[in-house]
Amino acid sequence: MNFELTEERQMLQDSLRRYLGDTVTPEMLANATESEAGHSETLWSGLAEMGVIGALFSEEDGGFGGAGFDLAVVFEEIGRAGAFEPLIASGVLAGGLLAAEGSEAQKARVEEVIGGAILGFAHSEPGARYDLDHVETTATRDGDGWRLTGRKTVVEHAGAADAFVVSARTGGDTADAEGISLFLVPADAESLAIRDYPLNGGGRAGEVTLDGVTVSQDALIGAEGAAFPAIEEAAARATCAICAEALGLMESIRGLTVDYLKQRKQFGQPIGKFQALQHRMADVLIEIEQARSAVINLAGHLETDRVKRERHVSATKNLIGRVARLVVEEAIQLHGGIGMTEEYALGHLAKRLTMVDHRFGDTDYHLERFIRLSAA
Amino acid sequence: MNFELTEERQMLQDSLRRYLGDTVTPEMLANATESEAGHSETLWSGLAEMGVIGALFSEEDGGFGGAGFDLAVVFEEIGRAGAFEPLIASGVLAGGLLAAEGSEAQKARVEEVIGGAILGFAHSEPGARYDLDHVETTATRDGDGWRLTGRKTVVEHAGAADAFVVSARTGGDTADAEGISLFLVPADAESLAIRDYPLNGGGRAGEVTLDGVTVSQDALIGAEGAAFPAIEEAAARATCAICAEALGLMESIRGLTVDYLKQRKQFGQPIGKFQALQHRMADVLIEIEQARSAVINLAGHLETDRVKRERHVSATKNLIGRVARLVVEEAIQLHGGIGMTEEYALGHLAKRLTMVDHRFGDTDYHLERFIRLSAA
Amino acid sequence: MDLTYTDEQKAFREEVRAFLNEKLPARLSDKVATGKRLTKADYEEWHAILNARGWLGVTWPKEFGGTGWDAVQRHIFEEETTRAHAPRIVPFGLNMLGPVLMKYGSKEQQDHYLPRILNGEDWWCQGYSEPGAGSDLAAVKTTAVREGDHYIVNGQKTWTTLGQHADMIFCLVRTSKEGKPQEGISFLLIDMNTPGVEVRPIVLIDGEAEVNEVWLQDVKVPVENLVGEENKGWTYAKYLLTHERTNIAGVGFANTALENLRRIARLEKSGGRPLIENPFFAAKLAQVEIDLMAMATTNLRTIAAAAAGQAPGAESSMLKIKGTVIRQEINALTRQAVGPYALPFVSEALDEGSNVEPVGPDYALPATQAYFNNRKLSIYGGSNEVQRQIISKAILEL
Amino acid sequence: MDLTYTDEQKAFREEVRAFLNEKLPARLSDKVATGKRLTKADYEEWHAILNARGWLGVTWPKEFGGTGWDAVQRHIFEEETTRAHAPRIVPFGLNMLGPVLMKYGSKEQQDHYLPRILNGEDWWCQGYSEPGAGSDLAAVKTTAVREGDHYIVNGQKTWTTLGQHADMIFCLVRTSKEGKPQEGISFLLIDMNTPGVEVRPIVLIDGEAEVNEVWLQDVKVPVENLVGEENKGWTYAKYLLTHERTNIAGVGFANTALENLRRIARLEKSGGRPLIENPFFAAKLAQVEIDLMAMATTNLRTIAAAAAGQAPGAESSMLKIKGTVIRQEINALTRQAVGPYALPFVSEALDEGSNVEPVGPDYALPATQAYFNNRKLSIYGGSNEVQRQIISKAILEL
Repeated sequence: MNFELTEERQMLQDSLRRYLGDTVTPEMLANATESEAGHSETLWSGLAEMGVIGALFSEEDGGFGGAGFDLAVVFEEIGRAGAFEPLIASGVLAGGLLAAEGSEAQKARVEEVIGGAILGFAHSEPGARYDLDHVETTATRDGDGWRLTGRKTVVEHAGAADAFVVSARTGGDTADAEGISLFLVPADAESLAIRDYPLNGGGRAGEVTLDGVTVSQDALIGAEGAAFPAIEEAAARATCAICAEALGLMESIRGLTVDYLKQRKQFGQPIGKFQALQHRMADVLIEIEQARSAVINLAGHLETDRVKRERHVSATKNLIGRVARLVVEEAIQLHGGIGMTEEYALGHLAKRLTMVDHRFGDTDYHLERFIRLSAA
Repeated sequence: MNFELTEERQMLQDSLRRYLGDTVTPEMLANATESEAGHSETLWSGLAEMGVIGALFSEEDGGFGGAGFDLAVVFEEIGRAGAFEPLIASGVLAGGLLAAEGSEAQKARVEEVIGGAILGFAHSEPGARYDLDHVETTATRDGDGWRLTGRKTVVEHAGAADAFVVSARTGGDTADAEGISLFLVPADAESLAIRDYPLNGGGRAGEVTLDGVTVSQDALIGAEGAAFPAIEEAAARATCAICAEALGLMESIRGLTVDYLKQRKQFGQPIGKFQALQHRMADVLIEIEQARSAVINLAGHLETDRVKRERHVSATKNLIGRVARLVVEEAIQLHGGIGMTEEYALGHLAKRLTMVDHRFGDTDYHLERFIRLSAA
Repeated sequence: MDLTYTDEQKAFREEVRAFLNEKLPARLSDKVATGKRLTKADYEEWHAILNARGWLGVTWPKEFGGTGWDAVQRHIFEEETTRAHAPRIVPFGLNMLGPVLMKYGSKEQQDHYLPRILNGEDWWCQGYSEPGAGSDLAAVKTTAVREGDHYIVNGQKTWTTLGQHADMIFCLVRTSKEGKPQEGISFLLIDMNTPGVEVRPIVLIDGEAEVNEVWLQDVKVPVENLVGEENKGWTYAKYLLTHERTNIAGVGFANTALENLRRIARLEKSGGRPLIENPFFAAKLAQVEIDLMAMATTNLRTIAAAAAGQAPGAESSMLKIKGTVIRQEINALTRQAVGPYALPFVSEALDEGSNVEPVGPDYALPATQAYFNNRKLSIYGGSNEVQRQIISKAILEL
Repeated sequence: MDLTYTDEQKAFREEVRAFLNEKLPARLSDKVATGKRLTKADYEEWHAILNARGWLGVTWPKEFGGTGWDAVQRHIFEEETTRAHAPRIVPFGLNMLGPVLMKYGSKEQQDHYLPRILNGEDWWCQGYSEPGAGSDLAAVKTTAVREGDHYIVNGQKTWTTLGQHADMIFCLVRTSKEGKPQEGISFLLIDMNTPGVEVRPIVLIDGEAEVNEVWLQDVKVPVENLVGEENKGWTYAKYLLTHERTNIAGVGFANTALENLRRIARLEKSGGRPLIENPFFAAKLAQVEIDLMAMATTNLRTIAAAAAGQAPGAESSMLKIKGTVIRQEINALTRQAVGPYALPFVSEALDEGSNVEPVGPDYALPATQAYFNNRKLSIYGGSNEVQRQIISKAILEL
């Protein structure tokens, strides 16, 4: 039993924290959302150069990490900075699926991803809500290749992606785990349309419409109709990432709030001297420590068998969702009016932390799933 | 719209509050639970003489009240005093059922009840939990009469009752609403056994076993197999009573706690000067006001159509359950160690208030039921 | 005890309902119902319609052109207008300044300003809060120095809601530094078109610019714009704050928000079933509905007491806290209900006549915005912490 | 980062498990598992079994006859003993007085008392709290006046857990009224058989007499029973209080209580189905389990830091609060689970060998009692309010 970071991870954490602390500013984040890319190209190439994207992949896949605790270290720092680079979309999801399931030729793309090329994961669909097996998009045989038709929704960083890993049904019914296949589709493929837009909490996403997009046989990733287990595992890793990101956001929000309690005076004294506020802040702190432990639990169980892993996925995402709401609401309340403004640093962090509950399944979704998995 | 008590009810409230305030002592309550009767015979005859039992019945049934707000007034005061006389068992339930469904001959018993005779309502069974339609006890034809076999559980004031209103199945399956009948059975009937015992929160109850108890045809109350609607309505009235009782308990607990906060000194000042405790007590107060409104809602809707009435039954019982837990736990916590002792007045009130959630359906039971009734 | 309305009250409700049926433009109620942005013209249009019927001065006595309604009538009007998705009445002139002028204003001020509030000539905004003061309103730093027939005003106000539309602002200003902070405050009416007045929008976390900073630099204000006496402004300010607000609990808003949530939860699917049938979601929905049922009665109890002439006390603090907690919980559930579609932020889709389509259902962005925006409910109008303090002192006597 | 135990630690766990399998009497574990009353003899029996193996002085170094275990070993031992439903080790001699004597006691005191704690000759109890003092321990009023070779002690102690079984009590007494309240306190060991010592039971709301008042009237205590120096008792008292407690989070107890709750929820039926399948109940159960999973890791993080030699800080305050909240929530759910059978109070059924049957399932009364009894968790050992104060000062620096 050991809760210390390895020397390598400690170095990664230190240098990443330093780099993001030096680089990320509120203006940079605001501009990034407004930019065509929907993220900061400066920051992205900086992260790629530092090897941060590589830290999301195992050595065998050309990276130098890839374990749960690597994700935890990277994303806690990303969260602390309030950044929203395509690390999850390109690195954990699309890149991770290529690394796990791709042919030798497809795996070559992983190296590009590690170098900073951006892939998107076009999976979620209208009506799917958070169900990973809800795929209506179809892929039908078309000569030697495939023909993809369907609509993908809230595809993060769609506008910046060179290509997409697209899920489509080659068999089974809408909500079957069986029958889902993955395809690598260039973003500029004919009959593929993207409507892109900004997101609450920063960054951009897009609606991706496939209106009979044709791809060749070698676009298929992994075995036909058998992609669900890989998708679920990639989503588990993405959930670990976003939970660690949430933890980082909580830490920054906690820092801002405690500072504010010390500086802000009302009725003649710092408001941090008011006992009612002290006790509430103490409760917030306790819950953030719970969140930290929950992230450790998930990171430490990403590489175990499916039921155990997914039980931790749902336990951690549920706890993070509850703590996030408490942290956001208490931080804004303890700040008062200033905490409601877009200009003050809290605004962006609070919105981003709130939006964590709308990604990869919310608090209730995972509570229900945890119960189901526990009964199994 | 009017939230003032009528003059009669105001007088009832005043005199009842005065009487109970003068009469009830902690010793009296402790002795009552230990006594064979399981309640205070002094108090009971005093209440009967004051006409308090009569206030639970309409004029047409020989009383002088019987509406929801009459129950609310009486039971709020009972709760305030922490008393546990057989008002619900004998007055609201058994007596109420006789008044509503009984033959002319049976209705004569209502007058005795108003005068202080005690009837029990032997309805709940092991395995029923809070379901009113779960009746396994059977009544089979036996010559001109009936033969009752089954087991009734936690029958309140069983040891003190002269007779029981007993529910038994004359048709249908265990959890059917149809097929339940009511019988008036003397407590000393042959083959009827009572094991009686004290209750958490004061008073006594008993396990009532009917091992082939024979009763004559005129023991049947109301129409054969059609008793469920009357049972449900009686339970609605009992729920109103116990919710009002809970409100009275909350008020007494609030009074004790606020007094304690003012008197108790720690670290050199009254603990009521600590802001964290002030804010928590303010929240408790707000919730008690919610409880008061919930009791008014239920009392004001007892005489409406079934779905509306039952929706209020479940809404109010749910809210009372949640507030009761908050009030009990905060009161004990704000008191500290002294709040944990049987000797101090809080102990009895806190236990009695806690036990409200175990009578007539708990917080979750009624939440689920409220949802079902709302969808209907 | 009687939970039903009198026949007169029922008839009044029918009258209000008929009026709304006939006069509330569908264009406006659609915008309110779907969470679209309301323009200044929208509010003015609705005010004019109400004024034409004599129903704009809801809280005003008849002698000043108001309705003369009692607390129960005001409550019924509030219930019906929110249920019909009418725009809210902008409160700064009508519910805040109006009562102050009626009680403390000069005859000239009353004759001049009150009709202009009703007929829409003046749009008022509020100059109470200052940067860094929060709920400590007595910490007024903005100064007004008398020079001949004018005050010269310098300072800064903040959280001025809809100040961007305003012609006039009522301000707390410091006219003396002697004695306690409360003793040197005056209540001044300032024309927003005076040189030196500058309005700067504050964008809130919902992305909207509903509130503003108002900068005052050497602003010349005629002395006749002083309300009441110099240095007595704190009295008027407190009167304004404690002036009975029929709607502090926000029951009407909560009911409408709950109805909207139910509609969304019937439309959204979770695991193939309507979200409203999901037991976890249904439990939270039922819980908040049960809380609201009780609070609505607490609110009616207070209203009935007010109609019977009892002064509202710290009960309004209880209603403020519980009311905001309930509304915020409904907002949180609504945000939860829209699922992944809480993410897209397509602000243009909220403008009337925009040809930008929302991403996902059209109720999604307003749901998210309402969640963020209504965090303010527990902060403004005396934060919930200040209200707990009031309860602790006034009711619990701790 | 590594969440798994080392091979040595796994082997140690197996060793503990094997020992419990072989040596823990089924009679005792049955009583613990079913919530029956434990007698003094039961505790003594279990202490003796542990002592025979050298495992009674869990927190003691080897030189004093203890195990010399590190924090992780103690944690494993705790996990396994609670899982096996072993009686708890009575902590007053072993975890409280023992460490104080080792650090501040004289050689004579160590040689005399420490072996007697291990071999069961002395049953110790605690004389810290006084009536009306609560968490303010420095408010000691009990006086000890030196007269020749003795102190004459007068005063009253309260909340003395299991004092009815005790032979000895360690007391905070006031030996000086000079200076700050903390400066006149001494730490005294008192034989309970001395004339003037009287123990009166306090019945708690669960109906049990677990705690006592101890009255001290002109009690003659030999001066050699003073620990350390006169008027320095506050230092020793604080050492005792802040002395690392491996089990402040109560993870083992929480796990056992959760297992018991699950068992009950599988047996109880609600609407014809096992209660555990009711989504409302399942949601609460899952929620507390998820909280416990996280807290168990927080606890391990603290233990790992302790094993690595880091001093535990205000983290123990966080564990105290979260640990008690979780255990109390499990207790509340268990009370809820037993339904109407929370009502019967058939106390005799809890005595071993009693021929009185419980009403309803045998787990019902212990469930209700545990709910009431464990309200103490957030009160004693420094109330949760005091812990929040510590967090606010020590970690948040507010």
